[in-house]
Amino acid sequence: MIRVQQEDFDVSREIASLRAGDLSIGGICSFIGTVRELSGGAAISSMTLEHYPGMTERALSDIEAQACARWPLSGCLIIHRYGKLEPGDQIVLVVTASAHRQAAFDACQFLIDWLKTKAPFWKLEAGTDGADKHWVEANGSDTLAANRWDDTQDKT
Amino acid sequence: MIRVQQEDFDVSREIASLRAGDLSIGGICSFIGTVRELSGGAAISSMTLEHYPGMTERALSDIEAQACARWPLSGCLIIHRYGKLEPGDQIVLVVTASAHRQAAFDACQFLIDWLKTKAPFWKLEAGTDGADKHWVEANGSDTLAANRWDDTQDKT
Amino acid sequence: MKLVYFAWVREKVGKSGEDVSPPPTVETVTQLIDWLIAQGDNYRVAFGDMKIIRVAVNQQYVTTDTPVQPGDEVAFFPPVTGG
Amino acid sequence: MKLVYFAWVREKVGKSGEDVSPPPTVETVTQLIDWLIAQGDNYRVAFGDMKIIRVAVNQQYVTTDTPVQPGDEVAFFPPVTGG
Repeated sequence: MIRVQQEDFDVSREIASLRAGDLSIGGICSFIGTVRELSGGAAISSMTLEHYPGMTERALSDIEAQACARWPLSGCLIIHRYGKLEPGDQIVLVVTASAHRQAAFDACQFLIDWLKTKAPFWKLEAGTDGADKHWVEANGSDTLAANRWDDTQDKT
Repeated sequence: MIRVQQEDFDVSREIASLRAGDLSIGGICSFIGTVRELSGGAAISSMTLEHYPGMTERALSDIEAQACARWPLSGCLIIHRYGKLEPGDQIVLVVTASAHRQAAFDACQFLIDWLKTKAPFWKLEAGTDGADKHWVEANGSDTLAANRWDDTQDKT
Repeated sequence: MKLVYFAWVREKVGKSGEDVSPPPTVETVTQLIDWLIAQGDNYRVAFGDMKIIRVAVNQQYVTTDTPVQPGDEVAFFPPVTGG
Repeated sequence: MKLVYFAWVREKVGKSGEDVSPPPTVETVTQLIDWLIAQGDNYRVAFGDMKIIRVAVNQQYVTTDTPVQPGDEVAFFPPVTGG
């Protein structure tokens, strides 16, 4: 399940809805990405997330299907927010549920690594004086993290 | 922070309390272990978790300190329940928060692998007829999962 | 053909999207970019360094030798920074 | 010396713990187990397969050649199954 939204989310509620009484689940892994107050050493007052409506939903659905094909998941959820966010705000949620914890962990990491390098979102940060705005540059270490999933067909 | 308790927990509330306004956090990884209705192919009606009061708290505090020494964590929480649980119930929660997501993921997996093989808890399962009770046997794959952390001083 | 721009590509081009009708000789993404650059300095600035431009045709990532045709939605944007 | 038992070790011994005063010749965990086995069949059954018994002295995991002394808390239990 994927959602692209401006609204905040509640991880407990999302996990409860994802589990939905499925008693075969033994482990649920989740990752929440949050806005840090420092970016490259400079304080930020806010961040605005732009995305590509249409392609975002399509790309997120595709990667979710890939994760479900690669690991034995009972449930999978990706929520990515867009719009204006402030330090401390939640940006993204990935939840994976499985009978086996290693599958849940691996799929969750795979999805967040992918989101960082392929999901069509762009962050515009505003400095604390409000005037200085700049686009966040892509991070080489994120590309390396994503690439590790290309080498292995199965990490379970 | 560690807690050993009979009561259930709410992951959103625990994450909010762990973050406590720390704006250096960029990622929060959590793992929830739940009671499955099938154990080794047989349906269970309940599971009773026994533990070693005193040693449990000491061992959990020690491993939390190890995780904090090994990875740059802004926060770490382990909650392990004991007593009688039913299929679908939450057993254990591990939450790790860090500026960097890989540290959060690695520390979370390290802690759950450790809990599975070293925390002094024992599961007594009751079958669906209520009469057949048996102690869960330790799982060789859990030991392998835990051992991988001995080979590497640093997986970040 | 529908073009869409995101992030600083959008800012440099000066619009979020447009409908264009390039001549039939424009058959690939590279040829489309060359044709755009000839249309004005805003495009020249936006597409100045193709190493940091990503392209999607009909909402799928593509390389610059990919064919384009009337009716396609072609998107240009910087490396993504979500998650 | 305080002994504590958990899970099926507790069930086989028939109690969750006890205070014992073994003779001074009992200096290690192994010697303590041998002494217990001589005290009754319940201990013989509980400690029948030492490969599946874990030992903690004063709430720390130890090997069976570890010394024990009066005042220690010695725990015997099966491989753990938490998490």
